[in-house]
Amino acid sequence: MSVLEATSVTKRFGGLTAVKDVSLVVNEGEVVGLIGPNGAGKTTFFNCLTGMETPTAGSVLYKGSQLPGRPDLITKAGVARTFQNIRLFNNMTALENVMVGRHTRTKAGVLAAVGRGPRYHREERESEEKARELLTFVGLGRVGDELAKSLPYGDQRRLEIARALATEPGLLLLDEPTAGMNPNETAAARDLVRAVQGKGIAVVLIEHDMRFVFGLCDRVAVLVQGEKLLEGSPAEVQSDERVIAAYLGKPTEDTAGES
Amino acid sequence: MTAAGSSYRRAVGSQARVVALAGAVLLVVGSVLPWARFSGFPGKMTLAGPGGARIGPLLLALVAALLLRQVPGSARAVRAASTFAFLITGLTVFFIGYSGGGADYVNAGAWVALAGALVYLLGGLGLDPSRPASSPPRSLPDAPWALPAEWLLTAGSTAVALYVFVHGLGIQSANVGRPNDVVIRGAISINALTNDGEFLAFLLLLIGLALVATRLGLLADLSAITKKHPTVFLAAGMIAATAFPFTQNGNGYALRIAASIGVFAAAAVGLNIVVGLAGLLDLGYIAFFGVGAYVAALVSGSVTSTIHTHIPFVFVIFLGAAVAGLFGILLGAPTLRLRGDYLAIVTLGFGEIFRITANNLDGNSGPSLTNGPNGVSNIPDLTIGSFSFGDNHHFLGVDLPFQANYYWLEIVVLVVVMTAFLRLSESRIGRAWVAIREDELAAAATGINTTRLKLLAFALGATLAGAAGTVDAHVVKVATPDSFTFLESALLLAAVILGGMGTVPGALVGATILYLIPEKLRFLQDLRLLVFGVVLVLIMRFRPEGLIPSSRRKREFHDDSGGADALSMPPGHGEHMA
Amino acid sequence: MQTFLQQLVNGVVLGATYGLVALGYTMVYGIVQLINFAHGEIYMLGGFGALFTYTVLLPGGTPVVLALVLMLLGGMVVSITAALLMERFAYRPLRGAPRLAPLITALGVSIFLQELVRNFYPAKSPRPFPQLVDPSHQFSLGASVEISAPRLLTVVVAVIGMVALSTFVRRSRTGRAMQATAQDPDTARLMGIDTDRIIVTAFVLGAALAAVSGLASGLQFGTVDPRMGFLTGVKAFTAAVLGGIGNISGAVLGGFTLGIVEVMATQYAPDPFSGGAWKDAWAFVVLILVLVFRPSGLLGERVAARA
Amino acid sequence: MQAPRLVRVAAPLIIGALVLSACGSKSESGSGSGNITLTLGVIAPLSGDLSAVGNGIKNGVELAIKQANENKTIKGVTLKLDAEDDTAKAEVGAQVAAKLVADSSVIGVVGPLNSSVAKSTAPVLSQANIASISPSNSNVDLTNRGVLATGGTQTRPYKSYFRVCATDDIQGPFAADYAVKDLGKKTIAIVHDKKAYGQGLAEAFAKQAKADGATVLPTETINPGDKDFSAIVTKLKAAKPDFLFYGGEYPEASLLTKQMKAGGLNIPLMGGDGVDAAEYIKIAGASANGDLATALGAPTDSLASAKQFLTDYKAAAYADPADPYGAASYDAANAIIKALAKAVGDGKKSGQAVRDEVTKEVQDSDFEGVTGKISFDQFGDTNTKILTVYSVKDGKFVAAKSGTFGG
Repeated sequence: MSVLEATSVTKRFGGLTAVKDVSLVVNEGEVVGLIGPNGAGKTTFFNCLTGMETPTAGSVLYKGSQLPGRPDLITKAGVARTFQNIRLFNNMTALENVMVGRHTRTKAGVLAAVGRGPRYHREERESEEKARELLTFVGLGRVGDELAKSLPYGDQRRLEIARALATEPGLLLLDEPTAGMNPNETAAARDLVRAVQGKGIAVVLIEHDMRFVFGLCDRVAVLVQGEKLLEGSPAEVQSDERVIAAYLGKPTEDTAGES
Repeated sequence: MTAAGSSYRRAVGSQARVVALAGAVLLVVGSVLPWARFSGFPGKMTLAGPGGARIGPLLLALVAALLLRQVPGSARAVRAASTFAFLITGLTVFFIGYSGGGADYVNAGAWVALAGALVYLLGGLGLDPSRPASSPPRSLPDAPWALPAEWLLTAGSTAVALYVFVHGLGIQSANVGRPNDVVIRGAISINALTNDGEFLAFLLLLIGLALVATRLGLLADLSAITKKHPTVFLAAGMIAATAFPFTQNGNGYALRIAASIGVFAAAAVGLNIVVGLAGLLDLGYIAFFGVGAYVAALVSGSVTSTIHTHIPFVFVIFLGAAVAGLFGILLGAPTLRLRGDYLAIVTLGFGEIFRITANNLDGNSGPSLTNGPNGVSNIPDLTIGSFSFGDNHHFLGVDLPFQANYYWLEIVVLVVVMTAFLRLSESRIGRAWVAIREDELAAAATGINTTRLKLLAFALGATLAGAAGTVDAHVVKVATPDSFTFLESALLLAAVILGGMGTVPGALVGATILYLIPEKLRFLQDLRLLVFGVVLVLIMRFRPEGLIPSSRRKREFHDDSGGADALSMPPGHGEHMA
Repeated sequence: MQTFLQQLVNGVVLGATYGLVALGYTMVYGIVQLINFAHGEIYMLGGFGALFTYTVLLPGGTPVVLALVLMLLGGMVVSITAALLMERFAYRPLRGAPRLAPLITALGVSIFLQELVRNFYPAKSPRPFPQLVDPSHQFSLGASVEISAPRLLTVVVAVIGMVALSTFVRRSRTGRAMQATAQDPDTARLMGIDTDRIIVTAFVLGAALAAVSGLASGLQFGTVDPRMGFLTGVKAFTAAVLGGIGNISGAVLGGFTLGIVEVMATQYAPDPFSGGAWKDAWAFVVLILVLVFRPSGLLGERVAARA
Repeated sequence: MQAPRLVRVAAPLIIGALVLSACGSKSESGSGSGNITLTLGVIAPLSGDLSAVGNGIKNGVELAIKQANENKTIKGVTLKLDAEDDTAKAEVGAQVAAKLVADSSVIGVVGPLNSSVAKSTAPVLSQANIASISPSNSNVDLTNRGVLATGGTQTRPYKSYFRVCATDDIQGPFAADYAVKDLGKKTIAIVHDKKAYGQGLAEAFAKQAKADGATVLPTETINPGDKDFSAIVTKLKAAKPDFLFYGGEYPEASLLTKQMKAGGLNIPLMGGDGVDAAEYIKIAGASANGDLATALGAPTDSLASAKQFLTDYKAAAYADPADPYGAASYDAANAIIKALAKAVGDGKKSGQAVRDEVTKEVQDSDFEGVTGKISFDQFGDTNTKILTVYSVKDGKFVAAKSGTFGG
């Protein structure tokens, strides 16, 4: 069964067509890579999927039903994301960041928060436990009480993933999860994505590090100038001449450092 | 600091400690000798032994003892102590001379102390001012006595705070006697000026001691300890607040001021939800307060009300809160998607629209509702059941003027508002607000309905303001449009920012200071607003993060001074969401 | 119709002052994102500076035109000095501080300046201002629509000020540096622009225009008082936001719009919500409506994300 | 190692705090020469925009106290002044009123200036039964005079509140009679500043003017602090009035008359005592000629006592002028001083007894003050209802007619 079914998504800004007629299907438990040169419209496509931009045309189905048009509702429906330039709540602790992710999965309103009945305490305790679990899961178990902004870069990326996971998504969209990472961190990120996959969560990731993409993804789609050029297994994409011509044209290793 | 400063330090060099210690000893000696040659200066200035303003320099001189043992931060603490010791000594000597009528009236002790203070200051300035590496808060060792000691410290700190407040408040009303006493004062030499001089000395001593404590890390230690025992802290605070009227000997004025501070603080805490937590700049907050006040006034049974109804106050407080909240929603719903400063001007506009409307709904230039500029006056005293808030009481041998009733009511409202704030800020809702303040787009992507939550903050702030307003109407006894001007909104905002955004103690301290400064500057008469303006500028200059910043924000500002504030447009703050 | 045209003229005159003062708000805001609430006081100081120049410095019998020029210079000196001191000692130390801190500083400076003038400029009531331009001299604009000489002067100097400013910003090197700083201060700094100097320039230009406005106001009304800056300041800030804060033409357009709305509300708003008592409420209602439908003001651009 | 350090550092501070608390209390330092000191309070705006007017009130009272002390008007009592700044705000007014109540030596209060402030000070002062006499509150609500217009029965809301000035419902109609009957004006425009004073006065004027048969145009309003009244002038011009009554104060009135005349609407402006100020003419210049203002009492220069007051005031070299309420405040203070003298004569010297007695004696006041006869009716209003119309001639207010409304 497909988790995500994007059909003919198009996004135009004035005269510029950033995404043109892109379709993408993601199946349960799959990791799909989205590659393409800078400006190919990958992030815009992500934005269309998560409600940050309204697609000019096309439809997006999540587990068979139409996604709502607002970011918070989309997250609630089960699609979570991270950002290319990390967007954490800098002046909150790591734990609080993840707990914010629990927002859609918890209910306590103003009255409950002020009244603080047993149900509130239970929910709060569960939120915290869950958040701590997630921090441990991404390998940040010991930094829960530190401010997000004071974490090292790699940890910030993980924290963002933990926050996204806290929303209990069925599909996780990662926008360049290894940007700016050293080889060790990249390896850890790969393990993390695998672990996420292991939880039965489908992942779509935008990435420039080809080794990372081809080593990890079940399928890879190539976007060039807003259009989907090709989709297939890593091997197929790697060997496709059009891809090499339009995009790669140089050894894959060198692109790792791009951000 | 400056080049001159560092070259001075180099010149004084290692002698600084010795100089400072010598000055301190001289100052101690001076402070126990007589200072004035005439009676009448407050605080027994003529007797041997410290009293009144002399205690300040003495205490600050004792701080120099820190130099004997190297304690982290001691150099900076002594610098602060010596500075303030000099200021207080100088000021007091000036006031003695001024009120006595010349330098002849200043006794030897004062001159010795002044010389000592000067030497102390010169030594203090020569000390190395570099900031020690910050260490985590210290705590008491694991011992059986540690827990009771921590409780004692927690409760004691609130008691000291109450004492400081009472003492400070009492200084200027020194000529306020007990209502039924015969007041006989032959020589009226206790003129206003000496009282004000004493108050200034007291204020300087407070600031000096606070600086010393901060620089030694004592405040951080203390706050860490009190945080460990929130219940004890709260209980002590409650007892102190409740006990306050009993310390005033029937002085209605002090209670009236304290009640007003309470109203102001409650409104400030409410505004803190909007500005401090959710990051929405509201320049028209007083309007919601005004809505509450008008609602209460109109249904108070006042003869000047256009609605001849009397609703019991227990309901009115909710009614006022609800109506104010409704206005909050009405204004917020269409405008909350605006960017920070645009929202600020819209709220400013709304505040003005409210004032103008209240001023016009008098049947002449609009429908008849508010009595226009005359306002709703003759608001009767509150009664709850058979208890009238307008009656004086006598309890446990202490006169409790009727203002005490309102004071206690205000404490209840304040506690409710504070509880709401504290509990909300540590809840799912509060985290969502801070998330929105930090990064609205990311908050939305994390599943937060930003529009709804912003509206919630806005409406909730309005609701709390409305509740505070209903009480205020009965305290002031009249609701007029003049009380709800832009300046009032600005002052509330100033209270929040001055105290420290996003914290309850911050709002309390900010409200108290903003209320007491003009009150205590009365002796300046026409110059007091001028000085008030300067004080605002100075506080912001030296404590831009507020007097009691939340621990997060403080770190944030001092970590990297170039860093953007949470409210200074985080990335994507201006992006509109579909 | 005649009344309508006359009111339109009234609105334009009123709006000219708002617009001119709004330019100072918009420029400073555009560059440092600071709502300088004390800018209204700079306008007030301009008026007092001009008055002081006339009553104390100028010998009697100075030719009118010369007197006006010298008064303008006097006003500018006072305004600019105040703005420079304010920038240097109140705002500059707060750069990088939490953003709301300067707002409170601005409030403090505003109170301080008002009280300073009120207490130390002799005589504590509105101060009569010399009527160098005869207010009873009317220019007819056809069909018995009239404008008095000082009012016409207000509009003329306002227009000249606005045109001069926008030319400066668009054409001069410094002006372009200002635009660059407004767009992206960090990049501007990297490109070798001295942003401190640019900020000072913005304060100085704003103060100069405010002084022009202060003098014009003195001539028009025949009085200056320490409180005149506060109300005008709030209105001018409103005008700047209405037009799209940070946008120079927007400030001007916002000023005129606000002036005309106020005047028309006085005359034409439906009873009982008409008249002077309601005009400010209408002004703010229009502001709120404009912002609801155009969240960045009349000429404001969609503000780009600033990372 | 951590804890001892903490203790060591904290110890001196804690000991210090204890010492501080031990020494904090103060003792009275009276030498007791047998003379008791009682206090006369003033509540007025002493800072802010209205400080000049407020200081005029304070100075008037100070002068009265000085003379009483010099002349030993009250045997065995030295009077002192406690002037409190209400900043023209109701909120602050209630506070300083409580402050004065708490000081047991305060036996009476002069003030406040603003009616809105009085509405919050009067309840507090009345509760302690401290006599308060305002030199300037003209709002009808304060003595519940408003019900008279609707035929109701007047009751007194504040038992110890008095005032020595005429209320709006007397001053306004007096002005209206003059405009319609004496000047024969037919079409009258009304403008006010939408403040309690201005509106109250303007409404009372309009009502009487209609009763006198004049056509009264729909009321126009302006905002205090505004300077550009061209829109109002244009609007009024279309209706062609021959007279304008302005309810409000001189800063706006002077600009209004100037802009009106420059805008081609050449009719006289009339105002109440808020317009009766030298500044009005200074700002309005030649435009002020022919404008009118009413003020309480007979013309100042017609009374010898008033002349004496002005001379004394001048001799005291105060920074702020006696105008507009210095003389009335002087009278108010003297009413309290005379009452206190009687109370002290009856042996009442302290505590609540002296307050009660002073209030009672103030109620029975009957003497010639510098603004006219000082006596109060049972509601605390002055019995003196003499008013004077002044008109501007050659840059000066000149008395045109004195009288009382209805008389």
